[in-house]
Amino acid sequence: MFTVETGSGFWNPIIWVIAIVVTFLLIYILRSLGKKGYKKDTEQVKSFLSGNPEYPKEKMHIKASNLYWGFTTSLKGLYTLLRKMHTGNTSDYVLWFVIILAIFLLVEVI
Amino acid sequence: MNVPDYTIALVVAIPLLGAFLTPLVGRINDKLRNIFVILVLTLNAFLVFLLASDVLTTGIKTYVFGAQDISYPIVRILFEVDAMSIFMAIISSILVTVAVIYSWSFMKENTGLDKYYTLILLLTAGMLGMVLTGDMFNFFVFLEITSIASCALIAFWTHKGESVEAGFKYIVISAMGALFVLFAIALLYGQYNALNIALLSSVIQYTFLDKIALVLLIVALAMKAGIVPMHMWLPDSYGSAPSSISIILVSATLASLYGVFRVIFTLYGNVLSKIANFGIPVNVLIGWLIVALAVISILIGVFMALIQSDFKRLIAYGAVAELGYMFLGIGTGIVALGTAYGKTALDGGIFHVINDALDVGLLFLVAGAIYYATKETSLDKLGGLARNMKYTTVFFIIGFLAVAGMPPLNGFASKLLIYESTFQLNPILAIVAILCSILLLAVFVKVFYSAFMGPQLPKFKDVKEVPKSMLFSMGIIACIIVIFGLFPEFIINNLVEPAANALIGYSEYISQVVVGGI
Amino acid sequence: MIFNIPYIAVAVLILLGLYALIFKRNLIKMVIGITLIESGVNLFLITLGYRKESIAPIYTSSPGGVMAFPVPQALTLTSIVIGVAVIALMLSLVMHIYRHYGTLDVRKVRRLKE
Amino acid sequence: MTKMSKIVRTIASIAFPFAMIYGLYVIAHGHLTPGGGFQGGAIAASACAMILVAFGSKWTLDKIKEKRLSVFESLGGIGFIAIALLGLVFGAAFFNNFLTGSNFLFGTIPATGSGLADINTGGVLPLMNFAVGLKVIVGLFVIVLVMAYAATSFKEDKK
Amino acid sequence: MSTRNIAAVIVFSIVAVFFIFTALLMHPFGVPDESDMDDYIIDNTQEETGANNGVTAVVFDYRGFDTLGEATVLFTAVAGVIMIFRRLKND
Amino acid sequence: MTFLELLHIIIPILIVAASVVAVLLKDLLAAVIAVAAMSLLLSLEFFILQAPDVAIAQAGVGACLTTAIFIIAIRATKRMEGEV
Repeated sequence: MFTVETGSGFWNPIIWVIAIVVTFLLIYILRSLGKKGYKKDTEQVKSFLSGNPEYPKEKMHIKASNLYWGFTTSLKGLYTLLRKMHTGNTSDYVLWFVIILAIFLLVEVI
Repeated sequence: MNVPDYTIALVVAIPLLGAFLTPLVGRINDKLRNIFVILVLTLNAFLVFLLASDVLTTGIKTYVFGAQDISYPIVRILFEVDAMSIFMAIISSILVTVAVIYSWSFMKENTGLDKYYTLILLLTAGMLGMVLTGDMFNFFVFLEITSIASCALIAFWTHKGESVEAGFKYIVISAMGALFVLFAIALLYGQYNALNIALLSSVIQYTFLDKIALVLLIVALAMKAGIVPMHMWLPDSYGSAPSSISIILVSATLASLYGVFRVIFTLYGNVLSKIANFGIPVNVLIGWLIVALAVISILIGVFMALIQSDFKRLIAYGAVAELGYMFLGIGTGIVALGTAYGKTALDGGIFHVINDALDVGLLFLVAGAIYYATKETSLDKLGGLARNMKYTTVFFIIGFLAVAGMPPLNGFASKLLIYESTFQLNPILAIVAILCSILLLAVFVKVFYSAFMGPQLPKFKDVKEVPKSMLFSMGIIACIIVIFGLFPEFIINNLVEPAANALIGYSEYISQVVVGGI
Repeated sequence: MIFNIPYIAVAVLILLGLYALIFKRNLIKMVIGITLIESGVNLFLITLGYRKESIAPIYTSSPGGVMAFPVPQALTLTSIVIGVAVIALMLSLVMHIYRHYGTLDVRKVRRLKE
Repeated sequence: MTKMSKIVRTIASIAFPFAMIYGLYVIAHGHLTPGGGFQGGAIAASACAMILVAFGSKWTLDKIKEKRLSVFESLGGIGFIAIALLGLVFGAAFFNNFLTGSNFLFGTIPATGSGLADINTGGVLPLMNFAVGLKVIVGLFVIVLVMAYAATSFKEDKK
Repeated sequence: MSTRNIAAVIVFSIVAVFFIFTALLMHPFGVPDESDMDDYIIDNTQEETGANNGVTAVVFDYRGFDTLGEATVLFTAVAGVIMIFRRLKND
Repeated sequence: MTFLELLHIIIPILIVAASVVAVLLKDLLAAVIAVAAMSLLLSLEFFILQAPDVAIAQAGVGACLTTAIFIIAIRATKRMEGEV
């Protein structure tokens, strides 16, 4: 019912579920050991930026396009190629179909 | 459970009749029309499940249209339902029913809903016809119904230029693909004077013209399934359609994928492993070509998803990558036809079909829910939605963990089968697949962070949770995902394994129609 | 070989349609390309069903003799109606594209890219 | 599209009944002579399109609403699928030709071989021809009508 | 000529060669190889369907389900065209 | 070579010629008329290939209604291909 045999190994979700439950229990226990001095809506909740004023909410939130900036910049060459490939031109869509058709015909038919 | 034979015909006829009746019902009352459509689809899904239980216990069922006595059934149209067809039919009926329940509140504000529901029913009939039919030309007709209905639905929001553009791109691509499919069918008809898949499969010779027909069929159907580099229409159309349509389009795409499987495994199954092309068996050649395209699909899908800023386009590129995983499993299965790990790969690929449909479908529904609540799809402008939309957030977490293949959800079980079997074919393939799976997780973590996490933005302060019908439909899919994740062995033994056996066992498929077997 | 000219016409029609789809920039020209491919495939189907010195497969006051195949003709009927449906939908979308974009140049109708 | 001159309108209204009758003839004799639901439907729809061109799309849409027309189209579709389902009820299978050989409506079988045949033959084929003919006439005409009207209104939007 | 057009011409000519070969290798014009299915239909049309027109018999009887599909395609297109040109509320 | 065989050679060539004209013409209205001519020739070819049913359908649908739809679309947009 639970175990999937893959030929060289197996996979059982129940073990994982048990592991996840145990982890959550541990987290809960550790969390309940912490200090109880937290009070809502007081000075202690406010963020402290070395005395500088806090930015407005929109600026605090990192935009989606900037999230993996390092990754995309280091792969700039690849990404310029990929962007060039996706022209958005309907004729090019048809052209890609014909290209794959030609490759398949050359490999398969000759 | 035994059902009468004509259930097969009713499965396609009921949505069609419903589609013809919907404009008439829609003149009476809007609410009545919605209930009518949901009832028709539920009845249909019920029939599909009855048929499934029958087919999975007793084997292949056939139905000949219009025959008094079945003395020479080949001249008539034949529906042939095996485990693979019923597997796809189950996917389609689940997704369509969910999408219609979702549309109840999602599309409430729009005009032209009569035609919207009519087209959904027609699309359902088209998809079910594509997967159940046993006749090549009938397949083409249903392919056209599917593509025309989905094109019109993609362009539903005609006040947006993008929607219309995506609809045009989709119809150009699908009309051309369908015409090439028809050309290939004509080539086969011209040689063997037959249109029935089983009959064609029993007499096929693999001459020059058969090779051309094979290539045309595979390439045209693979394009309609959205494999790289012929995938560009897919993000356009998924991204511009209403979310309730995007989820049905996932299933329509998978119906084309089924066409590829049927052509390779059944129509050409007879000649595939027996004939060699310059020394290499044909199945190895085709299999490696498909594996190559699959790896490119995974890579490009993931890398492009990483830089998207539109929610739905991002999911669409994720879907392209997922499609690559399916093709990877199937391609490995074709290369290693007959070996144990080839069978495992086939299982993994087919299991991934249903997993992908559910996971990507759930993500599209979440994207639609966010659009409904905020009228925004750009990820750059979203943020902090988890505070106000708790249930949606939970569904999104389930969906993205499943797509990225995190244990213990269903995506992992199928991906594990694919990793293990491709490792035995070539370790590099497995490594690429695993790395891209991790990247896919990164992609969706980005979405999770930028849409749901972060500070609460002032403009989204008054955002409310979406209505109950949308939550209900998302909940259904999330439940199925969790169940599939917890009982993978049960699903594999009862749904996936019979489907894989049905694909490999072409001789049984043939012997149902052609007397005396091959 | 000379009598294979209808088949060659079919191939040329399909290739002309593909040419119009790939190299022409006007959207209506692309629709014309689809029409040409469709005509080619229809002609192919009918040509497959022709037998030399045959008559049409209709018994009413027929002179008698070998009959042409009826099945390809039925398939072509289906294909023709499907073709007009596809073209109507395409042209309606073209009209909408012109309203939104103000152009029919395929290189400019690409707000959706990357 | 705007109205055309009076000569064109007169000729169109004279020619319209003839074209329509020819289309209906082709539909009705579909099982005997070349023709059938689709061909006759296309001819009749062309006749309707001629009226549309002569009188302008505004006038035509004032006379006939496209919603009413699409009801007719639905009826054609329902009729077709209902005949198919009757095959399941009275005959052996979906799409069974259950009327052939029953000597009832269109039920007689013609003499084998070439020759003339009665119109009272063909079983359910003539009925299906009528259903499909209705559907094709209305369907094609609605397509042309809606597109022509939209073209006019788009032009006016620009001005 | 841009890179795209050069690639397009090359690929297009490859496909063209294959298509022309396909046309040349078809069975000779007017002499089909196989004719089982169609001969059966031609011989049995009048008895089984009662129609004198073979094409109509195939369209509505032997392959009636295709015709249902075709009628559905037309219905779909009509629904699509009406839907695309519908009135939007905000207009 | 009989007359019918000659027709089987001439009409396909004419069809191809008409479609080449349809692809090359810059005036879209003229191109559509060329497509209509191609459709009519195709219908004639269907007729001499012993398919009168298809010939009627092609003449009605392909040559008449498709052309009408094309002309409506061109009236709603631009007539010349090169115009932006």
